[in-house]
Amino acid sequence: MRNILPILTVLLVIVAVWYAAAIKMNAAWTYAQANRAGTEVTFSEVVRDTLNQERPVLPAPHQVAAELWATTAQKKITSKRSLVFHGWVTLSATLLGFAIGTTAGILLAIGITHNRAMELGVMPWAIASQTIPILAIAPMIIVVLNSMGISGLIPKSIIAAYLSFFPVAVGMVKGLRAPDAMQLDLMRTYSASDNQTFWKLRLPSSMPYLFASLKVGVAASLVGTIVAELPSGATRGLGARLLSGSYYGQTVQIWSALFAAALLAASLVIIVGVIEKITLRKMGMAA
Amino acid sequence: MKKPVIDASGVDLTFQTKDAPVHALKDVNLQIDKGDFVSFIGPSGCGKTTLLRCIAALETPTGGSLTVNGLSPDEARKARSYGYVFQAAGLYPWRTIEKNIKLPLEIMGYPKAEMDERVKRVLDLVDLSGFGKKFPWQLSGGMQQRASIARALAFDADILLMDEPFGALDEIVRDKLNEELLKLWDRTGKTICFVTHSIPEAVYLSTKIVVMSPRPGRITDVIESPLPRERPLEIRDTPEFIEIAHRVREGLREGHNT
Amino acid sequence: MKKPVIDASGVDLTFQTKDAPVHALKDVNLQIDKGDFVSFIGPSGCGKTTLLRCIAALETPTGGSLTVNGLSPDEARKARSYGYVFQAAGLYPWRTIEKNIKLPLEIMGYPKAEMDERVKRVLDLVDLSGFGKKFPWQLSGGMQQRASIARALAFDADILLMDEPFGALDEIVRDKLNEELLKLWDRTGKTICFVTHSIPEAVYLSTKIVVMSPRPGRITDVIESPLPRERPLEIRDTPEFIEIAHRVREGLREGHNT
Amino acid sequence: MKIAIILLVWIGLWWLNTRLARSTKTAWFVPILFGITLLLLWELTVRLFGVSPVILPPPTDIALTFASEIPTLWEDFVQTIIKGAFSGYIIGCGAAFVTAIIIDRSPFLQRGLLPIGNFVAALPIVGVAPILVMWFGFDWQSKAAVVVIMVFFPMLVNTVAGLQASDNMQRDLMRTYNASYVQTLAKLRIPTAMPFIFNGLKIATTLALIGAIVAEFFGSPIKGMGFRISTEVGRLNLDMVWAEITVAAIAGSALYGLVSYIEQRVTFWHPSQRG
Amino acid sequence: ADDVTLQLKWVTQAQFAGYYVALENGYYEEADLDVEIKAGGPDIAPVQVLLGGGADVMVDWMPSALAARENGAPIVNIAQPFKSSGMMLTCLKENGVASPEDFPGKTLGVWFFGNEYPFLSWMSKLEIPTDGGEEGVEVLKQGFNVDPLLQGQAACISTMTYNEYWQVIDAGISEDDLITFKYEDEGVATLEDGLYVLEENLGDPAFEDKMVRFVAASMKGWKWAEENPEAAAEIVLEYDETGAQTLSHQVRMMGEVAKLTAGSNGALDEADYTRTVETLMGGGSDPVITKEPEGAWTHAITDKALN
Ligand SMILES: Nc1ncnc2c1ncn2[C@@H]1O[C@H](COP(=O)(O)OP(=O)(O)OP(=O)(O)O)[C@@H](O)[C@H]1O
Ligand SMILES: Nc1ncnc2c1ncn2[C@@H]1O[C@H](COP(=O)(O)OP(=O)(O)OP(=O)(O)O)[C@@H](O)[C@H]1O
Ligand SMILES: Cc1ncc(C[n+]2csc(CCO)c2C)c(N)n1
Ligand SMILES: [Mg+2]
Ligand SMILES: [Mg+2]
Repeated sequence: MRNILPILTVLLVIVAVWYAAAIKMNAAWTYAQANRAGTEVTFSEVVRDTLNQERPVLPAPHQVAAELWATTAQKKITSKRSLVFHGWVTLSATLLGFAIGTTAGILLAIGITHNRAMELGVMPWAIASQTIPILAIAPMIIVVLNSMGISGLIPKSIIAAYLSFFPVAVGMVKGLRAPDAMQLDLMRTYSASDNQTFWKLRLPSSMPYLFASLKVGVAASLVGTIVAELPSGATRGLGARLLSGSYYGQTVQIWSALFAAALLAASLVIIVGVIEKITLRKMGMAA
Repeated sequence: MKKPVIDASGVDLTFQTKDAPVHALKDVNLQIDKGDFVSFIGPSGCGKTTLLRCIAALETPTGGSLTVNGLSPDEARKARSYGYVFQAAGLYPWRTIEKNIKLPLEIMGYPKAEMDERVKRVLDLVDLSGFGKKFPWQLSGGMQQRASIARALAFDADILLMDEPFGALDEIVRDKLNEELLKLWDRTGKTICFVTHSIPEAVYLSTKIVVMSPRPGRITDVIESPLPRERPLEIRDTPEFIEIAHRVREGLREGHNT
Repeated sequence: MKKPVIDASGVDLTFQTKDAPVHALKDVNLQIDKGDFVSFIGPSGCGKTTLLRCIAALETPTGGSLTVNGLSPDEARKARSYGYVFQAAGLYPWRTIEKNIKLPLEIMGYPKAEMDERVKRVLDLVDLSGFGKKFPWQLSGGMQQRASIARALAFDADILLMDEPFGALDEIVRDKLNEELLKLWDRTGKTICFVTHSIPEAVYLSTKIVVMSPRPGRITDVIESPLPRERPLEIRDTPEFIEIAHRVREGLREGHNT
Repeated sequence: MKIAIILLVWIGLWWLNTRLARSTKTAWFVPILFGITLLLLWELTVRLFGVSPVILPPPTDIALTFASEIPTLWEDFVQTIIKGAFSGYIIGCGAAFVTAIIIDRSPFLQRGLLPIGNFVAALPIVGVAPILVMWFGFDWQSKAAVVVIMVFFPMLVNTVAGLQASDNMQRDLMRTYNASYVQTLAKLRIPTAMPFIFNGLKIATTLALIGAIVAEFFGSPIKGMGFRISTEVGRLNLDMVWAEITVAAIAGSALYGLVSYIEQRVTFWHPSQRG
Repeated sequence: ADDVTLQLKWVTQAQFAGYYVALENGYYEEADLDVEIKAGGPDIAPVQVLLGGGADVMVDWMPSALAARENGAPIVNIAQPFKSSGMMLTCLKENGVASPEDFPGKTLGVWFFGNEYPFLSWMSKLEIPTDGGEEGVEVLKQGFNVDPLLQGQAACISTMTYNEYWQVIDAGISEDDLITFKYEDEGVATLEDGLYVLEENLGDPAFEDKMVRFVAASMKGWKWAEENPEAAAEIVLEYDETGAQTLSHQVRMMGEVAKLTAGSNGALDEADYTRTVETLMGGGSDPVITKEPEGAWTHAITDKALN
């Protein structure tokens, strides 16, 4: 809780800078308009206008807040204009993708720690796979999956999974290799099987690493879903909302969708953090 | 004549490293009988740990022969003949003390009831009853070390390998644990191999003291202790004790100078 | 009467932790004169390290008064009066041994030529000439520890604070370093505060042995050693030595039982 | 039948790879063979099942296009990677490093900035990109700006963590020498921060590439890898699209490799680098 | 009922009102069709979806359809609800563009992703190079909206009469400040929204029959939409899942779209087709298509559907 004050202070500064930037960036338009209309504007008129434009270059914080409020609290959550509705669409694909990505990442990590050919062969390609611009291939993936008769939630989830499997795999490989030589030797003196070593030593000691990468993974998964929502016929979800805001130059709508997405990401990370705390405490690893 | 429990002859071990090979053990010959308490002493890096690891089949000698109970070390390991206590306690931090001690029992598939019974017994033995539900980091270093000994005692290994188990403890605690260890050895008749840096500790505990010297690690002296099995702490002030200690010190010093 | 170098009276230190406050030092009174060699001995957790850290201004006592050379510890620190040797060698792994030893000299702004000269001298002193260009991890534990001592000796601090510097070494190496340390102390006339777990080591080295007991940490006994400054290793077999050792052991045991 | 052939090829090459992995002499070939396996399976699948080249072109086509379009690929590479990604990477990582050093002295700022930093880092880049294109124009500057935003926070978080990585004893040692803040920073904290900093730099390499390419989807001059990809998808020249993706993957892996190599040289002392 | 999947070229808006009206008013149902409409998006290539089997029929512009056909994607125009082109270049007068002669040296915003062909043809007809320089124009790949014009990053941008143009107006710029160049007026118009299917499917009488019914129902939808712009806009809004569209914008869009569909009964006018092909082939050194397409359209469907 001692973090509240610093965070508030920083937030306050950000909001102040934001307002200043909004005035500065939107002023050009106000002046240009006045110019076209052939009128003079005073500074206070400029300020009032820049903070309330319909299509600002940078919307003012209160505009974004009002839009957020209007599209969450004041709309039925089943309405297409409700951010809760779109958030839920995005969230469900994110969670499914996260589940797929985590499973794949863990399995890959297990494979890598148990099979040298996999370690040598797969790892460089896994790294290369992450340098491919996902936004470029997302539409193709969706088309290919569509042609295989898969549509709806799953193509989005697969792209989400593609982005989240990597951090999970990397963290998990580190985690499964975390036991030191002595801990492993202990298992050998018991003549423990590979299986026993895995369940009783490698898996528990990988937990802190796993959770650290799950936090990265869940955020990546959300990004993946949003990316996948951009071209996928841009229908529902926060990504579609971002894009449609973008077609019509609705900056306020873009920013509010953006904030909704960031809030969603932050909540997901916090939830993973809470699960981490509980698990590690149960395991006696959170001192 | 009865067969030795551990029989090393001409054991040699060279580690292949990136730069130069390290000759860690050279022509090690040693017989250890059932019920012996053998201490290994020698300067840092002389191969004490390596030798213990060879016995436990954690390393494979590159030469010579080594048998344990007439089997190869690896077969003996598969027969679960070893209890190994490492220099650091090495408890698993995510398990309570109780569950740490249960670990080998789970792996070896003991029935539930017997597990509980054994855990209780060894916790008593190392004076840790009441701490079973604590996590390792809630205990002091000395208590952790005792828990790790309890873990090695929980199952019926007839050979106990201990690598500087008391290195991190202060003298008083160490004395107490030394006494306890002797009692335990007396009661169970286990064969114990014990690595230490402390001359008095080696002399106080052992029936046989193996002095080693480095580069390459080899045995320079094996001293059979004439001390009785029953050893009060005060025995350390007797002339016999001092004499053996002197001989060990001389052996060690020689090793240092070569 | 000459003023003591370190003068503690009624020093008290309580750590505020999340659960309960830890009373680490209670009413510590101690005078250390210039040129004293003072050993601190006591069970784990009794506050030895804490006391040393207070002297070096790494902790601030919560009560009592503590002066060093008549100054506050922090002023003394700013006057660069301390050489501190930690229990672990604590060398910076990205610097060679030579550069590690140079570190305090760089910070204190010694001229280049003098730096080189001093590095050479202290490397010689701790018997590490020829290892200057190696990185810490390429040296054995004992060598690292010696390098860390060399680092503390490279500049002209008149107070040397050593926290279990030889804890990780084997007896022979330890003996040798003990001898060297005594010689160095004799030659330089530095004031040395030395924490150890080993009774013989404390007795062998010190002019004054401070016995501490835990919870809350306090001084239970201060033993002035009658041994001469000149101490061959054999002094450890003399009756005076054994007697002092006995007194220390008794003091320690008492601490353990309370 | 077709599936059986593909499976057979796969199992065969996998078996070979497992054999190769056993010996250190042949180990270097394992990742290459793995890649060849993937490409072979891809080629086989496309050819055997007659997948339309408009959906997924076979690797051989991609290779041919790659070879014949090198001037275009090079022009796009310069525009996107060198101008956009690289400058953004340098500015972003540099700014993050400087910021880390500044807030390092203030626990207050750290406690305030880092959670917010994590929040901002969670902002989906795709949402920020159109805004930055609006702000910084069409050319590479807006791409660099996107990259700056993408790499800034991961780098900041890592550097801050790194600056705190020196242990108490190491810092106490500096105190006993009465070392100044700058001395402690230069001689202790930045060296100990290096492994963390490189971790951040490595994460940032892949982010930089993705950011620069993605930002081009939201407006660009008529060159650049992102431009080419989106345009050629529209023209159904999928082989060109995959050629660009190949360039991205090669550039990304190379950059990653380069950073790893420098990391090895700089943090040679760290246990993770000593093997 | 027979299933039909329609892939649109762009997001749900009044540009596609006919299909949504046909769906909402049950014309498809009456024709015993079960129609699914898939919205498009900026990176969805409808041809790819069609070839991948994700749709039976698509809405596309003829230039990109013909280019795809030349690229080996065998697609055929079966109906052409849009008679005239709505594409134009919109410039701010203050940027000093009064006629195409003023283009050289200016920056122009152009849509890519297969929509650039009409522009490229026009420029090559004007003999203006498109790679910057004194003589040529600087081309920007325009994003999703009209910002480049408002922000002063381009002198002119591409707009549709029914959509982006009005966004410029909505942003507060009066029509007097703007100057527009319609492709129709410049003589470089190409056919826009048409219905395309895979050539191989046309051989299948069942499929052909399905398309006949589909085109008939769709045209019924279009004609209804032309007559009831407000109701049609409301239907479109109903189907917009993003919830981002506004009624007033869609009503206005419907009004403009109606002008483009007005002259068409759904059958492709051969003259329009020929003009489009000529425009695309006339592209100087770098024509969009290099040879006269064959079999790129058919009246088979519309002949049956409309009689
Ligand atoms: N895995 C290994 N690879 C290479 N060299 C090794 C390895 N393990 C040990 N060594 C080397 O073998 C020698 C013997 O090491 P060992 O650990 O057995 O010594 P030790 O007697 O136990 O020393 P200490 O008292 O310090 O524990 C040392 O020189 C050491 O550096
Ligand atoms: N920073 C701290 N915060 C809270 N408690 C502390 C802190 N430092 C030390 N303590 C506690 O103060 C007491 C004294 O610790 P100190 O390290 O001085 O013991 P010591 O005598 O050096 O023990 P050892 O022989 O194990 O090194 C211990 O109970 C320890 O847990
Ligand atoms: C990235 C992008 N690509 C193409 C178009 C062009 N486009 C396709 S359908 C249609 C009618 C919409 O109003 C238009 C203009 C665009 N706008 N944005
Ligand atoms: Mg050892
Ligand atoms: Mg201490």
